[in-house]
Parts: sequence; structure tokens; C-alpha cells
Amino acid sequence: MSTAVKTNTLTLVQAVTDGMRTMLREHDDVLVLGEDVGVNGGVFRATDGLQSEFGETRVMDTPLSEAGFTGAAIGMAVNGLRPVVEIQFLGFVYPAYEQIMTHASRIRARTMGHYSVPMVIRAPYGAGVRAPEIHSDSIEALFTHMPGIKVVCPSSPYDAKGLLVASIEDPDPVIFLEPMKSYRSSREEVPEDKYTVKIGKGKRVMEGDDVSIFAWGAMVPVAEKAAKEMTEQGVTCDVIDLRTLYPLDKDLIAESVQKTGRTVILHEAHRTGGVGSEIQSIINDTSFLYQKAPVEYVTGFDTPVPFFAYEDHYLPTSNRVVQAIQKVINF
Amino acid sequence: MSTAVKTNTLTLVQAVTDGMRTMLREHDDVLVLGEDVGVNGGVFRATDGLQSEFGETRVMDTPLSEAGFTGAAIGMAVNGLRPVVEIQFLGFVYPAYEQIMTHASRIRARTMGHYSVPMVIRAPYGAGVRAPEIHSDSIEALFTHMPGIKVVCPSSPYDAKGLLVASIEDPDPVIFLEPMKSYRSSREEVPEDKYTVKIGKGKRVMEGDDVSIFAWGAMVPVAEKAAKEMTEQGVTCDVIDLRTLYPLDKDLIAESVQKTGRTVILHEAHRTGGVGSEIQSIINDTSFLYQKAPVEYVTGFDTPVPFFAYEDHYLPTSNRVVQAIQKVINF
Amino acid sequence: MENQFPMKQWIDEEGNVVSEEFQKNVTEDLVKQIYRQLVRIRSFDRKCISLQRQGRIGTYAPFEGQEGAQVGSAYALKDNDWMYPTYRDHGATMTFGHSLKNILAYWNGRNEACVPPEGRHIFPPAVPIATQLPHAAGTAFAEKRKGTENAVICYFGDGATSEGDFHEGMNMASVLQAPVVYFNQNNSFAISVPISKQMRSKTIAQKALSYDMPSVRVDGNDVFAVYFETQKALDRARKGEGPSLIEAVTWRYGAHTTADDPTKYRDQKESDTRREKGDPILRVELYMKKHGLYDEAWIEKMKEEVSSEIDQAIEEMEAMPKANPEDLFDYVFEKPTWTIEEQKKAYFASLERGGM
Amino acid sequence: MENQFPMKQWIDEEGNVVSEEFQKNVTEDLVKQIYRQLVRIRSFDRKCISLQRQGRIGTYAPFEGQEGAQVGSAYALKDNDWMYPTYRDHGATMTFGHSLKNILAYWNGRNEACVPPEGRHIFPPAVPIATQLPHAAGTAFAEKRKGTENAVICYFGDGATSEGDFHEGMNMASVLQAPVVYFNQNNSFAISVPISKQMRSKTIAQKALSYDMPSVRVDGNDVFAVYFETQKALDRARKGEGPSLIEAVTWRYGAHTTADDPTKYRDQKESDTRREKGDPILRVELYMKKHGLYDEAWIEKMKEEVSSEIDQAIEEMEAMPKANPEDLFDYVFEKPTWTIEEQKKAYFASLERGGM
Ligand SMILES: Cc1ncc(C[n+]2csc(CCOP(=O)(O)OP(=O)(O)O)c2C)c(N)n1
Ligand SMILES: Cc1ncc(C[n+]2csc(CCOP(=O)(O)OP(=O)(O)O)c2C)c(N)n1
Ligand SMILES: [Mg+2]
Ligand SMILES: [Mg+2]
Repeated sequence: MSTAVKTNTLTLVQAVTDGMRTMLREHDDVLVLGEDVGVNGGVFRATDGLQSEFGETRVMDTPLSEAGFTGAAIGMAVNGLRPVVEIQFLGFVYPAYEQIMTHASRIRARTMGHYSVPMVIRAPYGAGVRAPEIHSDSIEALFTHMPGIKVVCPSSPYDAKGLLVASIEDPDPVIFLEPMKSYRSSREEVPEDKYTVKIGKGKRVMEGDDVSIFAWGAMVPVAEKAAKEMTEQGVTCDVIDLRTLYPLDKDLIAESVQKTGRTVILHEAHRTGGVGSEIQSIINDTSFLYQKAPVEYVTGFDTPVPFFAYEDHYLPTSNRVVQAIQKVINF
Repeated sequence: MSTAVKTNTLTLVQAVTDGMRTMLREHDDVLVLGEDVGVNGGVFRATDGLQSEFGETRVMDTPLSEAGFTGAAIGMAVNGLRPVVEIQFLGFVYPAYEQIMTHASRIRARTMGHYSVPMVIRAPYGAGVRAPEIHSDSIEALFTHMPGIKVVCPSSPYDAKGLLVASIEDPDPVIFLEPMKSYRSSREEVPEDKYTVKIGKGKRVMEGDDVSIFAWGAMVPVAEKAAKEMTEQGVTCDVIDLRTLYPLDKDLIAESVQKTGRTVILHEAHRTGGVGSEIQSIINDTSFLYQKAPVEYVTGFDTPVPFFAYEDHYLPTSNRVVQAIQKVINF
Repeated sequence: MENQFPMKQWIDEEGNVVSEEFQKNVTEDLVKQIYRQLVRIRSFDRKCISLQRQGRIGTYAPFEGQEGAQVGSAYALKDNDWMYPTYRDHGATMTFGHSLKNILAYWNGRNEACVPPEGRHIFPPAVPIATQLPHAAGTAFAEKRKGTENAVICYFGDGATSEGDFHEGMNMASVLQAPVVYFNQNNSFAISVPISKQMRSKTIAQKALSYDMPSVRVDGNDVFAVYFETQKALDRARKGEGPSLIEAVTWRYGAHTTADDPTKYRDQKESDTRREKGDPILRVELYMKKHGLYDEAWIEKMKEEVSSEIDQAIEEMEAMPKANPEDLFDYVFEKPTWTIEEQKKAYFASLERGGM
Repeated sequence: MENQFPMKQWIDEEGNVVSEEFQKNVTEDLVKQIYRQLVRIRSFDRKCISLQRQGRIGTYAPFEGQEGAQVGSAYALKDNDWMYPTYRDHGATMTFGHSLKNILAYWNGRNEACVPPEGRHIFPPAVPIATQLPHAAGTAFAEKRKGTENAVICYFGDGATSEGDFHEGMNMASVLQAPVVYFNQNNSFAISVPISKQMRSKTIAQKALSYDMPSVRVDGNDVFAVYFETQKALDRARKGEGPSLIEAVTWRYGAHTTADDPTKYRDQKESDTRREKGDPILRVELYMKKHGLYDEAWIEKMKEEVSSEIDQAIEEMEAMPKANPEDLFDYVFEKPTWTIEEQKKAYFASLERGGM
């Protein structure tokens, strides 16, 4: 007798809401806070309906004060609560950077485990929705170089809920990046009940033997599109959605590269200092002798994420990925 | 008839002072500002004597307000001044991160060159002087992943003055990192007059054929020590002091690796997301076929820079570098 | 505290003069010029909303309701002064002489808006909230150091007061005694967050007490009160008497931006009520009528001028050449680094090999 | 403004009671306990300076001169309250029950200081200035939400008021009406920067006006005035009446830290003068003498106790096993990531292969 899992067809942003709702229901200590998360339900509606279900002391509008409310959330987490903080756009996290860097990420280490910060910082991020300047920054790498914090980035509704639940349950702070461009771009069956997707594990979204493509967030569909085009040319790609950016899924990276020997890394962040270089570093450590060609990068440039009239130029396209695949194939 | 260049024997920190003095004398628009830079001459004496020579309107003590005075310096730079801002320790730059990221580095791009920010942000950095927590952070990579800003890091008195003068003259913002541990560790002849060392150019500090070692700041002497030990074992190393971390000296990196085929990267910052991965990425792009062994890293760990009782464990040692050299040799 | 900061008015909601203080300065010409600006910026604002609806520009931040605060303050500036606006202050930048075409281009995702007209010091709109306050202190300090009498005006909203940069900027300015006027438009909302959740204090003016800085609370919908109070603060700045804070109490009738739905968080009837009683333009009209300045022919003609100025700007904006991807690379540094040069080359090569 | 915030005293510099307000609360036991704490923390502080000189600990931040402020405030706490200290507030943490051995270990570069004794809520000392103010608001809010009557005390200096986090923390606490007491020790200096360059305001207490928060200015060298005012503020917090700001005006006699040379930036004669007139311990002694509480035998014995307590802590600290490099890796996450595991393994392997 099989028990059918009840599911709903949700977009990524709805799955995020569902993840928060699930945890708000389960634990009285879970709180949601940030700018406009209350009656407005968030500028992307990610917290829609949560305040009316859980009340103003569980889902709290804060002052326009990223350092203030992130810092306060640290103080709450240290004292037994599990705050889920929303940064309205990742490009507005900078004022909270000191709080995250010198406190959220270090308190466990500083106190030898006596205090800890089970907090999630959620933030929509990335370009492609014609938002005003600063709203489209893609700065994962500023957190993957920050010991003591995990960085998670789902690309699908199912993963969004499962990873968010896992992040809220994690005993340590997690930066949870939500690709804005993917918020409503597709729907998927998402279980109504609680479930988790493991932090630190990537996912193979297409199977192939010739080239490995590593991507995350809104770049995953770009990678898939390119891989599909290449299939027609008889080249098959192993497309990996990394899903967690710290710690990276070393085993999956190594396994894929050891199979294909050829790698394309895809991200919308600036090339220099991006997480891409870190993937390459893992390949160096694990799969040096398997490499048949230099790694090709398709990334944002070393320029500020531009005003939106230029963002189609800035953002990697499947076309550029196809060219990169051809390059590693023809090396 | 040769003209003798007048020199003084200076430590690195004295050379920094000398660089500021040179530019304060030359340009009325150059200002020095920060916490305790005035009558106190800075907590490391880097601005010693400058206020008494140039007065309180040129060498200014500011409130304890990194965002405030960095932001004000941006406003000054936009309006014709050339501020040299001191962040007392690099680990206290975080509150100014938003100002640097969203303004200093972007104003030229945002305004298509109409406004610019010729500003230098100086900061002592790195571990090894038994300073209290947070004082020893090594976060170059948080700036090399920030388009619109250059990152410079001298390891010797001569370079310190020459690079600082070049940074103050640069039409764009420069982060100028001063390795605390090297402030007084050695002396060198430094010309009394103005001179510059070009930003973006590394320097070969030891010549060798077998292994390339890349380092900067306080890690350069560690690399040299290891290289000298290896010479006794008949292995010669090409030791490169990168000096500028953005943009990296791609040509020198490629030239060295194409000669040796074996690479050791040395830095005290955390391994993941460090500038080391970027060097590796340049090797991938330029010298893939020359590589005879995977790159070896000797770096700080993915842990917060620890309390000082543990810093000797955290900081790379020449011993660890020797082991890495042996590893790439024996691959 | 509210008693310590009574709301200053020159004319009340019926257009009656309620204070004698500035009577002698109010000439017919001033009234007409100011009225013209009010009408001009409101027309522009409404036009932008319709352009956004038609997909001819992107997300847009309207200011309707706040015209009195923006025109009154910007009109008090002198040519060589500096302006630090936010994303909602293009009513002020227009008044100060910014190019309409460029402002439109901003909302169409183009950098050109950030380039002010020759000789005008207008900084790009502050998007990261409150970051402009420290800049304004520094820019003003630089003027002081040059020995000029130029001053700086810096705009920000009620929500912005919660950011650290508000505090650090105010403190820097007061310590430096910089010639800057911090001009707050208190429209009671930061997107959906009402001021009662933003702060416990009942006024923003009182926040100047922390810095021993003069401050005043003014009816932001009384364009003249705003104008005269801004002038006073600017005069103090020019005379070396340091910074000031002005709280202009106002209201935005519409949405935070065109991406926002205000009915989610407030009863829009309030906007209707405020529109009927106390609207900054209506008020000036009532004043003009009472003083025989309401010249319908002049108004008709002025509205036509304004309207064709706006139409022309739209035409110019739409005639702009397509966004040039070279611009992405060419302004990051004065001289591009090799990283940017290589990336640019590779990008253009990829375009040639197969389009974007 | 200074008139609005007169400096509160209970005893003056000669130890005379100048206010009747708290007379009934001052028992012999209270006086002796407080005096004991003052002597205890001063002895500890002096000992630390000599340990630093001997190279037995690292750079140290002394607090001599500020004992009245630290003991008075910390003594007002109840067992379940929370304390957020800075690097200079180990006088307060000792008074609240922190372990001397651990405090010594902190200045010797060991994390152990950051672990408070069982059941005591003491946060690690704030090193990045002012970052603790938002934490304290959040921790206090959590107590309120749990429905306890516990309160939080948060220490910071005059220099800290210039940071954005001071402002954001104060605003968050006031909006949340969190049960927290912000306790400022105004010692007039932030390293070398005098308060006149730090801010234009003449008091720190007035900065609470921005947040409609109650505040008081108190003679920080009058331990009783500090104690009673802190108690009042804590009581308000426990009763749900929200946060308060206390400005305790004091002075550090010595250097900012042992790495600092105060003669570079101020005339140390000022410290001598203050020591002679107004010293927090001297004042209590004068009071005790006037009221027949100065029991030399008791004092002698107490000093011996204190001294042996300190000596024992030093012994324990010095007997600690050497810093264990495993600690570097084992507390970053609850469960180490593979990155940390691999790095740890590689590091220990390299140690085996040839020492550090
Ligand atoms: C640092 C930062 N955080 C968040 C945002 C997103 N945001 C844009 S406008 C706004 C509200 C601003 O309110 P207020 O200062 O009152 O100005 P108003 O929009 O009412 O003119 C917010 C939260 C931002 N732009 N910058
Ligand atoms: C964000 C930050 N910037 C700079 C410093 C360096 N620093 C340490 S203590 C100090 C002065 C603090 O002055 P104050 O707040 O008055 O406290 P006091 O030392 O007088 O107790 C400074 C600038 C720091 N620790 N954190
Ligand atoms: Mg507002
Ligand atoms: Mg102080």
C-alpha cells in the first residue's frame, strides 16, 4: 500500500514561502524578519500570507537597517530563536557585511561552541529582471570566502523548499540565495509536507560524457539549453547544478570531470575571484591528470553588474556556453 | 658624471610614511584621514609627524566611523581632493564595505567617466604580531572580486613607497594593503625623492627553474626561506612577489609557470576563495599544457583567523612550503 | 518632542498666508516660477508612469504628492551648489536643471542619467539607502576647504534615517562643520513600512539633536515654507555655520515604484483625502487666486510649453542609439586593466561567432 | 543640552552624600561588597599590566579609573541577565561572575575567555566597535518574547557612538521596546581621539532623544550613582518599559592598551589630578570613613583574599595546556565541512613530516 505524497505545483518563490511556512508551523522559535516582509508579503511576495497566519511577533517588519536587524537576529539566535532574515536584494547586504563576517560566522569558533547562530539570511539575487542598479549583484564569492557560513543556492522549486528547510534546521548560519530570474520562470511539484534537500550536495541535471558544465541558480537553465543544442551536434554534457556553493560538492565535481576530462564553468558573477575559480581549484586537487583541455569560463565580466539596458550583454547566454563547449571539445 | 640618488634606510612602515609625505608635499589636494592618524601618528606610527608638518586640515583625525569617513572621502574625491584613508586594521574595513563596493568602485562606470574617485584606502593587515581577534584578517579576495578597484600589496620598503605614490596618483580607487608583520622586520635603501613602482607588475625575487612560488606581503620572506632551503637540495625556485593583486601580473605568472611547470601558491588568507585560486585560473588560461603537476597550495585554513595563541598554526610556514615544493617536484 | 519642532507653514491648506515671516520675499515672479516647476515635474511624473505601463521605460519611482518639497528645496540652490538626490528626487534634479532626456534614460536602464548637464553638480541617484549622506559631508567639506560659498543639498527619506550611514553622515558633517543641508522627505512610508515601525520618535527633526545640529520641521507640501527654510539653511552653510537638517513632511499619493501595490499595505483613500486637502499644487493655485496671480492664459501657455518639453525629451530618449556593449567595459577604470580588455575582446568575438 | 542632562551624583568627590534619593538603599553590606569589587578589579587590572610587561600575556586593555562605572553597573544585574561587554569591560564581567582565569586567557590569545561560567550569560568582548549594540537588542527581544523578566546590559565607549551600529542598535531596541540598558562609559577618548573631535554634542545622553529613549548622565566615578541609575533602567526594562541609555562620565588613567603611549596625545598630569580628586575607590573610602565603615582589619583581609584569588587565576592560566591546534578546526561548524576536515588532516600530516 503506497502512501501518495501530497504535492502542489509551485514556482520557486512559492516554494520558498512554503518552506518558511512549514518551519514557522513546526517551531515556535522560527521568526521571519526584514524590510516589508509583513503585511506587504515582501517585494517579491516571498513572505506572502505569513504575517496573517503567524502574527506580527513571528513575521516582523523591521526598520530599514540591514546591520541593525541582522545584528539583532544574531542576538536572537544566540538566545534560542531561529531567525530567517530577508535581505531585500543581495546588493543591499553590504551594510550587514560586518555583522555577518565578524559575528554570525565566528561566534561558534570564538566561543568554542558555547554560542552559535542558527540563522538563515535569504536574499534574491542576480540579473535579468530589468531591476535598477545595485539590485542585480551576484556576490556569492563574498560569502564563500567567509569561514563559518554555508552558502546555498537552489535553481528549482523542489530544491528551494528542501534546501530552505535544511538551512533553517542547520545549527550554523546559512546564506540562502534565491535567483530572482527563476522566481516565477517555471513550476514544479513540491511536496506539501516537510522534507529536506541535503546541504553540500550538487545534482546532475543532465547526463553526458563529453563535457562537464557546472552552474547554479539562474544559470542552470542556460547550461541545459546549451547542452541540449550540443546533443544535436552529437556532444553530450554532464550538467551539474551545484546547489551549495560552500562547501562545494567535491566528489560530484571530481566524478564528473574524471569522466569527461573537459569542463565549462558558468556563472553570472564577475570572472575574477568568482566561485568558478574555486571549482577549478577542486579540479586541480582531485582530477589533474584527467583534464584534456583547459577549463573554459562563461561568466559575468570584471565590470559592475550594469544598468539593465546592458544586462543582456553582461549575462552569460547559452550561445556563449555553446561556444565554450566547442572550444573545450576542439582543444 | 653620475647623479647619486639620495636614499634613506627605512622600514616598510617608514617608507609608507615617506610616500604619504612626498605626495602631501607635492599636491595640496592630497589629504590623509582616519582614526588616530593625527597627533598620535597612527597606531603603527605610519602617519607619524605628518600632522605637525601639514596641519590638521590635511592630516585629519576622524570620528570612529569607517563608513562615515570612507563615504566622506568619496565625496571629497568626487569634488577634486585626493584622500588617503587609513583603516586602522583591515579587519575593521567591513563597516565601510558598502561605501567601497557600491560607490568608490562604481562611480566612474555609473557616470560614464563623469565622476571618479582617486582615493587610496590604506590598511595594515595579516597575522603574526599577536594582535587581538579580528585585527589579523587577510581578506584581499573581498576586494579582488570588486570591479573598479585595484588592490596593491608591497612586501618591501622600496616597493611600499613606490607603490603608494603610484596609488595616490592613480585616477581610480586603490586598496593598499600593508603587511603588519613586515612593518619593521627589515630595512632597505629608499630614495628620498619621488618615484613610482608600477601597479599591476609583479617582481621576481629569486630566480629558479624547477618550481614557481607565488606570494605577496608577509609571505614573500617565507617563500624565500623555503626556496633557499630547497637550493641546498638542488632544487631552484622562481619566487614571485605579485605586489598587485588586482590586476594580477598575468604575463609574469605565465612566463614563470611555462618555465618551471610546477607551482606552489602561498597566502595567509583562507584557502577557499582566496586569490590563490585566481592565480591558478590564470595558469589554466595561459599555461595549461606546461603544467607538470597539480598546483600546491600553502594557505590559511577555512577557519576564522584565530586568536593569537593559535596563529603560528594558522600562518603558513617555510616548512609547509618546503613540503609543498617537494610534493610538486615528486609528482 | 513634537512641541519642540512645530511644523512650519507659510501658507495653509486653503492657500492663506499664516506666517508673516517671508512676506516681503514673495514676488509675483517667484510664485509663477515655482508654480511652473510644480506643474512641470508633476506632468513629467505622470508621463513616466504611462511610459512604464506601455513598456517604454522600466520600473519607475513616482513622486506625485512630494512636489512641494522637491521644488521648494531645489529652487533654493545656486548654480554652483551640489545636489545628492535619491531615486525619487528627479523632481528636484529637474528643478535644478538636470536633463529630462537623461532622467528618462535612467529609468530605461541607461547610465546616461548619471551624467549631469555641463556645469551642474548632480550626483547619480542614491540607490543603496542613505549612502549619500557621508558623500555629501565630504563634498561639502571640499567646498569649504576650497574657500567657496557653495553648499550641498542631500535628499533622503524617512526610512533612510534607520541606516547607519544616516548617522555617520550627520555626525561627520557636524564634526567637519561642512556646508551641507540634509533634506528629509518624510512621506511616512518606506515602501510598505509605516514610520511608526521605522522609529519610535515622532519627528525626524529631533534626530539632529544628537549632533547639536540646527533642524526644522516644515510642511513639505507648502512649497514656499520649504523654499524659505532651505534658503535659511543654505545661507547658514555658506556663512560657515555648518550643516542643518530639514524634515519636510509630505506624502506620496501613488505606489513606491511601479512594481509596488500600495493597496497591500495602506488605504489609498488617505491619498485621495490628501490630494483634496493640502495638495502642494492646489495650494499654490488657491494662493494665486486669492492674490490675483492666477492668469489662465499664462497657465495654458505654460502647460503647453512644459508638455512639449517633455514630449521632446521622450522623443530624444527613444531616439538614443541602442545601449552599446562597449560602454560596459570602457568606464570601469580610466585605463582598462588587461582583465577587462581580454573579456571585452572575447565578448565581441563571441558576438561575431554567433550573436548573444 | 548639558542642562537637560545634569550629571547625577550620590556622593561627591569628598565622599559626601549630595542626594537623598537612594539613602535608604545603602546598607553597610552593599557598601562593603561594592568596595570589595572595586578593589578586586583594580588589583586584577594592575596585575595584568605587569603580566603584559613580563611577556606573560599579550596586549592588554586596562580600565583603571573606570572601576566605578563597571562595578556599579554590573552589580545591578541579576543572575539571569545578559551582559555584552567590550574589550575594556572585564571589570564588569568579573563583577558579574566571569572566570578570572578565562579573562587572563583572553589576553593571552586563547578562546577560553569567551566561554562564560555555567549559567552566566556573558557574550565575548566586542572587538569590532559598536557591533554589540544590535546583538543586545535582539537578545533582549528574545527574553521579552519568552516572557521572562531578564534584561540585557550592553557596554560601549564614547568613540563607539560614531559607528552606524550604535544608531541601528539603539533604533532597533527602541522600536522593539527590548529590555536592554545601553551603558556608555564616556572616558573622553577613543584611543587618541578626544570626544571633541568625535562628536559636536556635549553629552552622549542626548543621543537617546533620537529614539525617544529615556537617558541619564551620571558621574561614572560615583559607583553608587551608577548602581542606582542602572538599577532604575533595568527595572524599567523588566517591567516592559523598554530600553534606556546611561552615560557614565569617567576617565581612563592609563594607556588605551599596553601597545599605546598616551603621552603622545594628552597630558598625563590630567590623570594624576583625577586620581587625586574623584577617584572611584578613594571616594568610597572617604564615604566609609565618614560613616564608620572603614574597617581596616576587614580591608586587610579582603585585600589578601582578592590577591590570592588573582594569583591563583594566574597560576591556573599559566598551567593551561598549550593551545591545541585542533581547536582551530573543530569549532567552525557544529559538524566540520570536508574543506576543514581535509585541511586539518593535511596540517597534522605536515606537522608529522617536519614540525611547523
Ligand atoms: C541599503 C538598502 N536597503 C534596501 C533597499 C530597498 N529599498 C529601496 S527604497 C526603500 C524604502 C525607502 O524608504 P524612504 O527612505 O522612506 O524613501 P521613499 O522611498 O519613501 O522616498 C527600500 C527598502 C535599498 N535600496 N537600499
Ligand atoms: C570597527 C572598528 N574600528 C576600529 C577599531 C580600532 N579601535 C579599537 S578601540 C578603539 C577606540 C574605542 O574608543 P571608545 O569607544 O571610546 O572605547 P574605549 O577604548 O575608550 O573604552 C578603536 C578605534 C575597532 N576595534 N573596530
Ligand atoms: Mg519614505
Ligand atoms: Mg573612550
